[in-house]
Amino acid sequence: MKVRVQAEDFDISREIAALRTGNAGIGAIASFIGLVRDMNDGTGVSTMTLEHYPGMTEKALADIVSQAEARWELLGCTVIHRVGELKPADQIVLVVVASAHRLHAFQACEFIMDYLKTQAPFWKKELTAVGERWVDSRESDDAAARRWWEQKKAQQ
Amino acid sequence: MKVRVQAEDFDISREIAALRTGNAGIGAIASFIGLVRDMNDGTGVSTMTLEHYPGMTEKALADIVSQAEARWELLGCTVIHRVGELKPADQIVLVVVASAHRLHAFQACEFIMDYLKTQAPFWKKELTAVGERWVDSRESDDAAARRWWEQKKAQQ
Amino acid sequence: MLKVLFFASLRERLGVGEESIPVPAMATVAGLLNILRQRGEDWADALAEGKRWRVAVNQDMAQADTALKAGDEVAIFPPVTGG
Amino acid sequence: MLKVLFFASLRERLGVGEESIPVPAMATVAGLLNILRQRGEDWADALAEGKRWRVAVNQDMAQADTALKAGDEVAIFPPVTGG
Repeated sequence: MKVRVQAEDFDISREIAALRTGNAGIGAIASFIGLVRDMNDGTGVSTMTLEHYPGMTEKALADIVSQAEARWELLGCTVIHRVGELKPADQIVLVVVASAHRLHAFQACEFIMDYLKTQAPFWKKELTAVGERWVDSRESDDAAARRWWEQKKAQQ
Repeated sequence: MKVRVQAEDFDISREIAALRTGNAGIGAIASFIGLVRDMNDGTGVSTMTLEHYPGMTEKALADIVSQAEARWELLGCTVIHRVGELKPADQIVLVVVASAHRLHAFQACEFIMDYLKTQAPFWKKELTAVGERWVDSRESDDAAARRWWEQKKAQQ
Repeated sequence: MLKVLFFASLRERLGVGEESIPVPAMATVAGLLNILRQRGEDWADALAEGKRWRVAVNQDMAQADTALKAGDEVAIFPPVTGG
Repeated sequence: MLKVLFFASLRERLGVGEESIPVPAMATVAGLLNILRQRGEDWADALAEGKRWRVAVNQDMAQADTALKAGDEVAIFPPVTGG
């Protein structure tokens, strides 16, 4: 497991290569990249600032990955989240999950993103033509995170 | 939409860069890489040969991507499948899906892989210590493809 | 004539990758399969009802009742295993 | 003493990022929030029941009845919006 919070950009090919090294049992790699969009809720965004809670962010991300590792058969996982000032089209977050089989890789990758979106202490502030605004959390993200909890409960 | 069947390897970073160029409305990129594993069903694999049906493969892949585009709001999609002789740890298939929102990107990426596994005319032959063998199709792949059809039916 | 293709394990087992076959009187996928099964035990067994093979006509997945006409490309193959 | 942190819109609205506060007599998250709400209208409003804020104690998500003791780090912030 590799969890990083950083201002620097990342490269998905390099991260996948690092994750795979020496493990030819990996048959499936699912990944996700989150990007800064130039529009949000109908307004143009010129700068996106990511604030975080140093210490807790790393801890929350490691906890989210541990939950995924307990739930699916994983052969490696990398999570990188950027902080600081970003521009439209910049990369924000990377999640890479390796497994022998694709269902595990896909499910764990989606689970990690859903939990990250609701449990990891990052906050986005957008600078738009009409001024600064903090991005509101979405009920759809809470619902997305909830379905994993409900799925687990249903299996017990 | 970009669909390619080729003997050459691919690079996920380069494919994502090509897909994103000039579209800052993309907020989410989900991707999948399938790899040759060094073991399958308990036997070591030394070479994997991918046979295909030239002409129909490209058509089937394009059709699968069109179905995904009709079903989710996508901002770009790339599918690359390799053919010929591969070794353990080699890349076999790449699917990259871009969307404004992550749920669409994840679902379309998983859908494309599930349909590709059951509808696109590729066949794997493994060379192992005990000889050559054609890989058997899996009921789990049929079931994975079926759930999308059932989900669609349930929504109608 | 039909252009008939065989792939993967079927191609290896039947020892043929491509051939030309006259359009059968019963001009459907089922009609073509009946004719092929009469070629001998190996063919009858490889293409037996209930065996796991698939047929595509002009590069689209087809069913037993899919119609055939002169010039069609018919492919017979095992369930796919790509990805 | 408790180390109390505020983040994002709450930090901006309350004008404070970090401060030291004595452990309240009612030594829970709820007890601390009661004390903060008495600081004035802005605090009472920002931290009102039913408002969308979250609390972490020692960097783990916490509830109203989570116990507090000297040396604990308590963070108060709006729902997260990373990713």
